[in-house]
This record gives sequence, C-alpha cells and structure tokens, in this order.
Amino acid sequence: MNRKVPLAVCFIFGVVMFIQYFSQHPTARFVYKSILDYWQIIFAFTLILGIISFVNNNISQIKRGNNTFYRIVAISGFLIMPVVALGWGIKTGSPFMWMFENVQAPMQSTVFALLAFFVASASYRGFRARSIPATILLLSALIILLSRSNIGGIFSDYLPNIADWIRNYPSMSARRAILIGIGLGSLTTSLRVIIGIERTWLGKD
Amino acid sequence: MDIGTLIAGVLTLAILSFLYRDNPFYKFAESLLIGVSIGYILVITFNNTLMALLFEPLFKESDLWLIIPLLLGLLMWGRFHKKTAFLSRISIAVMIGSGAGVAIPAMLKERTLKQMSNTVVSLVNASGMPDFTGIIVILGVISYFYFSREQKGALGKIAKVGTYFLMIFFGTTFGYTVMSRMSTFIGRMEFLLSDFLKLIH
Amino acid sequence: MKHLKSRHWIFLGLFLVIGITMILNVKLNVRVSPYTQKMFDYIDSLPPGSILLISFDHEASSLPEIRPLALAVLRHAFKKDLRLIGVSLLSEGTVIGYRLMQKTAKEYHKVYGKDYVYLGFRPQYVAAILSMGESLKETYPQDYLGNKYDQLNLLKSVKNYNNIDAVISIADGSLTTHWIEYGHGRYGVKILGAVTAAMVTTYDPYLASGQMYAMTGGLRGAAEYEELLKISGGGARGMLAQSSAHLYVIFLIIVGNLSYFITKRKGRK
Amino acid sequence: MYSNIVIVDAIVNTGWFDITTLSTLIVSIISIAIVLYTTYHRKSRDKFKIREIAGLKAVENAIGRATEMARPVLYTPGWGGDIQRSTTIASMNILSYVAEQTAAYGCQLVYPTHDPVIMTVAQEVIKESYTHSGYPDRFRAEDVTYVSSSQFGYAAAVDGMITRLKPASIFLLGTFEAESLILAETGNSINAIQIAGTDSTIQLAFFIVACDYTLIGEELFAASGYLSGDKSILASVRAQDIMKVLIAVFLLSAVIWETVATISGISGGSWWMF
Repeated sequence: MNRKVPLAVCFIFGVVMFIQYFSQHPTARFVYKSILDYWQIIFAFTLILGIISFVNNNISQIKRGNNTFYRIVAISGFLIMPVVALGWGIKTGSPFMWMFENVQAPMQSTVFALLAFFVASASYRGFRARSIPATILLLSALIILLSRSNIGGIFSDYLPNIADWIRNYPSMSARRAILIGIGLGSLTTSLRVIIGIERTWLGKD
Repeated sequence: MDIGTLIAGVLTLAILSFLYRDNPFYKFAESLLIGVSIGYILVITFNNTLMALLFEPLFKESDLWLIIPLLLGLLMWGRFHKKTAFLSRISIAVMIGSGAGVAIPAMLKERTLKQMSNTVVSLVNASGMPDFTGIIVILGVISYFYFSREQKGALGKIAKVGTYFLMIFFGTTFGYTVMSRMSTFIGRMEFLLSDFLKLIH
Repeated sequence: MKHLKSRHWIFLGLFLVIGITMILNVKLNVRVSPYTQKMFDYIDSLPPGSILLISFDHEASSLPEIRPLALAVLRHAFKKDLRLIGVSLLSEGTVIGYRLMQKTAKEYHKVYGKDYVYLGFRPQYVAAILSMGESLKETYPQDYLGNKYDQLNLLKSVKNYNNIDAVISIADGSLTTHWIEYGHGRYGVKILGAVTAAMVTTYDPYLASGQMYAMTGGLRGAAEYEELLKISGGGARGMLAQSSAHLYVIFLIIVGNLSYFITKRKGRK
Repeated sequence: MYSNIVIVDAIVNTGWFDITTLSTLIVSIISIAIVLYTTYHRKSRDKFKIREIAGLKAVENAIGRATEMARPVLYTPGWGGDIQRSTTIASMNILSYVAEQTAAYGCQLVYPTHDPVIMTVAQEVIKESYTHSGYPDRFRAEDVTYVSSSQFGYAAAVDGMITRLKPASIFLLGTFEAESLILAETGNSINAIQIAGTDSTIQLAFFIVACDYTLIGEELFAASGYLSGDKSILASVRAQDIMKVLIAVFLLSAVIWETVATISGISGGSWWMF
C-alpha cells in the first residue's frame, strides 16, 4: 500500500503528461498547465519542511554550544526577511529589497567572483600535458584564450578565425554528441520511472 | 558614502577573505548570506506561488480545482509525523511521474532528434571542399558512450577519436568560461574601486 | 608568509593584475564578431513599435557581467522605439531587471505602460514559459507594480507569443535552453540570447541549428555591442583588465607545465 | 503576421492530435518499444554485460579512504536540478549505493542540497539504504540538510562545510551550474578525492580539470544503472546502446544521401529533418 499507491500515481501522471505533449486541445493544455502549477505549489509546501530542518539544525547546534554566534547570525538573517516583508512589503525601495540589494546580492556576486581565482588555480594545477587527451584539452583552451585577448592587435585575424572554426566544428559537434546521449539517457531514465522499475525515490524494498 | 554601499563593501571584502583561508569574517558573511537568502526565497515563494497560484484563485475566485494541489501540498506535511510520513510519497510521485512524462518527448525532440537532423550535412560543401568534421565527431563520441562492449579494436579506435574531440570541446568551454569568470571579478572590482573606495571614476 | 601556499600566490597575482589594469583605465578597440553583428542587425531591422519580450534569466550574482550586456541591448531597443515587456524567470533577476529597464527607459524618455511594462517573476521556469505561450494575461494577471493586465496600454494587443516579435533571454545559466526548447520548440517564437561568456558554447548547437536566432556573449559581447551603438559603457571599460587576466591565466598554464616537466625530468634522473 | 495567428489558432483550437509532433511520436514509440524489449525480454537481458566505467571503481575506493581517515563523505546533487529531472533521479541511485556503503563502514555521510523536495527524497533514500544494510541507527536526519535555494548561498554553505568538516571524499553528482568549480577547487584545497558527474556540458570541463574522476553526461545514467545492480535498470543502458547504433546508421545514410544529392545536383528531399 505504502508503495503501490505512489507507484500508481507516478504511472498515471507520467502517461498523462506524455500524451498531452502530442495534443493542442484546450483540455490537454488545461491539464498540462494545472500539473505544472502543482509542481510549484508542492514545492512551496515542501520549502517549509526545508526551512524547519534548517532552523532545527541551527538550534541543536546552538544547544551544543557549537559556533553559537554564527548560528544566531544565520537564524536572525533568516527571520529578518519575512519580518520586514510583512512590515513594509516587497516592492522596489522597501527594506526587504534594500536588504536584497545591499546585503544578499553583493555577497552572492562576490561568491561568484571567487571563481576567477579558482579558475586561475585550476589552470595552474589541472592543465598539465600528461597525455594526448590532456594536451588536446590544453591546446584548445590556449587557442581560445589567446584569440579572446585583445592587446594592441598582437594577434592577427588568423587566430580568431581558427578559434571560431574550432568552436563551430569540432567543439560544437562533440557537444551535439553529448546532447544526443543525454537525451537518450533522460529518455530511458524517465521511462523507467513511469513504468515503476526505477523506484529508488521510494527507498529500498 | 551611503550606508548600503558601506555594508555591501564590507561584506564583499569578508567573502573575498575566504581566498586566504576560512576565518571569522567569512564565517559571519556566510551565515548571514545563508540566512538572508532562505528568508528571501520564503517571502518570494509565499508571494508568487502560494498567494498568486493557490490562495487567491482558490478563495477569491473559488477555483475548486485547486483543492487538489492544496491537498498534495498538505500531504508533504505528513512528514512531520512518523505514521503519516508515507503520505508525502504521493505528492513526490506526482512531481516525479509528471516530470518524467514531460521529459520523454521534450528531451527526445530537443536533445536527440534536432541535434541529429543538424548533423546531416553533405560531405562536400557548397564550394566543393570536403567536410567530415560533423559526422566523424558524432560517430566517435557516440561510440565513446557505447557501453555494451569494452573499448577495444575498431570500436576502441573510434572511441579514442571521440575522446579527443570531447577534449577539444572541454578546452573550448574552459577558455570561454575563463572569460566569463574574469568578467565577474572585474565587475566586483569595479564596485570596490569606484563605489566603495572611490579610487577610479 | 610561512603558510602561504602556491595557491595564495596565484590569487594575489590575479588580484594585482586586475586591480592595476583597472586603475590604469585604458580603453581598447574591439573587433565586432559576426554573432554580435547578427543580433544587432536583427534588432536594428525591426520597425518601430515592434514588441520584444525581455527575460531577465539571471541571478544577482552575475550582474557584474550581465549588466553592461543588458544595458547595451535595452538601449538599442529603446533607441529604435521598440516596445518592451520585461519578465524574469529567476526571482533574483526580478528587481535587477526592473531597475535596468527603469534606468534605460528614463534615458530615452520612455513611458511606463505605453513603451514598456515589467511583469516580474514567475517561478518554475518551464511552467512559466509554457504558460506565457498560452496566455500572457493568465500568467501575469498583474504587472510587477500591481497594475491590472488590461489597464496597461501596451499589453492590450498581446495575447501570447504570437503577438511578440522575439524573446531576448538575458541569462547567466541554462535557462535560455528552456526558452529554446519550450518557447521556440513548442510555440515557434524567435529566441535571442544575451548570455555570459561561459554559456556561449552551450548555445552554439542551437544557434547553428537555427533553434536560437542570434546571440551575443560576455563582457566582450557588451564591448562589441557598445562599439556598434557608438556609446561608451562598462563593456569597453573592462576590456584591458579582461585581456590581461587571460594572459595571466595563459602564463599560469605555461608555468604549471614547465614545473611539471622539470619535476618529471628530475624524477627520471 | 495576422495569417500566422489564424493558422496557429486553428491548430490550437481544433483537433486532439497535433500533427507537427508526429515524428516525435513515432520515434518515442520506437524508443519505448526498445526499452520495454530489453527490460522484459529475459534472454537479451541476462546476456548483457556493461563495460567498465573508470569512475565507478573509484566510488568504493573513495568511501574506503574516508573510513580509513575517519572523515566524512560529502555528497551533493548540485544547484541546477529539481526532483523532476532525470539527472537527479540517476544521482539518487548512486546516492543509495554510496549510503549503503557508508552505513556498512560506519562513515558519516553529509548531504547538503538547495531543494527541499530533493532533501525529503534524499532523507528517504539514505534512511532506507541504512536500514537495508542493517544499520538503521547510524542514520542522522540532520546530515541531510537544506542549505539555501540561492545558487551562491548554496555554494557558500557547501564551501563552509567542506573547509570545516574536511571530508575525505566528495561526490558531486547531479546538475551543476557555475558553483561546480567553487566546490571542486575548495574540495581540492583540502585534498579530498572527488568524483563528479553531470549532464551540464559546460561544467564538465571544470570537473575534468579539477576532479579525480568525472562521469561525462550519459555515463552518469549508465553508472546509476550499473551501481544499482538491478538487471532491469541495466537493461535500459542496453536499450540506449541499441538506439545509438540506429542513430549511427541513420546519420550515415542521411549524410550519404545528402552528399549524393549535392554532387548530382538533384535534391532528394530532407527526410532526416525532425
């Protein structure tokens, strides 16, 4: 019972969503749109579960005296957003958006900007001409990088042309092949899910 | 300088300090970021999903169809209690099942079929020059992903060619991405140097 | 100094390279690539009054790279008197998209509701894209500012993608793929991309197959676009730092390999 | 413009079947038939053996290493996916295998994620795997955590976990976006063994450079079949291979057809266009 009902539900919804793809009938469109709304609504309810787990984890760490200060910062950071949203709304210019624009957004961009440094250290460490494939990887990266640097026209028009050729032929074809494969992989995985062979998401038997 | 820029600047530096090593400034910024971003998503989801898609149409316009997703959402909360936890599987089944159903034709068409069609070009192009790249690469890479046989003999050789082309793709991507990552940091530096420290204008 | 590892020196080097080149504040000329040219030409060829849907499919984090690009495209559209509908598929792009549109609209004296509107965010991107294909009004009964859909002049003639000339997805990730696969795949709407440099290769197959109509990418793309528009902006300003950073990475790769081969040779002896 | 609207509206409003999707329907049916055949035809199923995938051997080693060093294993599905995505499902399969191993070795398994739905499913999967391998009491729900749905909030949180918990092995399997290299390089700075796998083609480049083993695209799906050890799941890998042979034949004949058409100057029609 605990497994049969979810498996049946999974099958029915899978088949319905598969079939609707081939129809433009208003009923099919309605079913489709409704189910997509369900996704969002279920997500919203589940978010509460996630948040409770987040708060619980932090509280139990505080109780254990583990990084108490930072845990309090995390929880207060979390609480302040809904509080200011309730108080002053979330339109542009509200305290909620002020927090977003001056606290959250700059930190996020900075975490993202850390990547510049990690790219540099990965280039130093990872790009070694250890084998033929590694050398090919290295060379194509070098060509692209050089072609995209623009210092006083040191590099003639040839390099950008070579780079564009690499990007448009070998590189793009390889990506196409990966995409074809991923398409097949997704297809079989999804099919297994629908017919109920793939049931890891229910836990083991 | 306004207070917003000051705070943004200090937090920016706190995050950058992680490059040296984990430290109290980073830990503070990290905790704040996690907390604030969870608070943000909570508010936005409540506003844009629960209110806009569920409560308003259900209670204001009496769209009774919406009782179904309301129930499915509430079933997720079955997890609060051990005995009712299994109920959440039904809602998850809806998501996973319908997701799989959507994916089959969509992925097949956009990932596989379209890409196949576009691989088909004449081996001799309009100006009479031979052009083998597309087909060689695709066959090579597809054979690399052929799992039924060990990569030996002819299959192994083709797969090897496939690997080389994969590496060209990875190299190219890496090259382009270096550009992008540097741009992001340049953007952050522009903020630090002009808005925060006022060193450039 | 003792606990500084090679990693730290690499970081410090990058910091200095970018910091110094930015303080120098030198402008470089850029060669316009055919990709950016195609995008520019398309927007340039649209008759005044044409409607573009601009989708801000990025997070706040990539703003440093996205902003110059978005500004260039928006300025071009407003300059050509096109009408713009702004949406966002990521919650974080919402306020940023609004600010960018507001800023550029002011520069060209455009009126909200008549020349541009901002509808804001809808979660679950696939759902949002498809639902707009059915009805923009049902997806967005209200705009970002709370006005009713029907009250906005610009939207009166807009039912779904059929009434829109093209979608420009300004993206830092793979969201444009969904525009292509669902927006174009299902409803046949023209998709243009203004994406981060990192995403360029992802979209090449779609560009080549015509599933995506045109694309421009990265700070470099922004610099090229600024060149075509004959304005000065953040794209051109960052080009020297950008190029130096590339050379620095190339330098690191070479040093990395030299040290690798030297240790290998020593090991053999 | 106006006539277009009329035509599209006509298609939208009338028939139940959208004729433009016919080719996709036919190919879908063929593919489904192949998968069903390889799954339910016992003979072809039992004969099938999958080739070795380099990253897979490393999985066991990685868990062994964590046990020896008495440090945790960190597993994360990336920021890009949701539960509806097939990559996430494939990642869950591998997670279930990894969890069984860590349960048996008594090694801590930490699983941060950006999506609450993924969190609930992962809790279920890990818990059941622990029960399955006979150590239900070793499961700790707080190790499966929701960190933040924001991309770089998630990245900062997982980075913090990596630097403080110092896991011996890190599994990055799922859908990744730009956070991939932040996580992989931080993992590197603490000398963790890293096994990555994703269908996000861009991030593959970074994983290849920064991680010890990388499952490229489809390999992730194959690996999930392989590790589950379930014959009927493996059968779909076989189905994929059969489809690949068909694709190769299709592409070759189409290319020859098109070449002949170009040389002879007679257009033979584009029957390969989907």
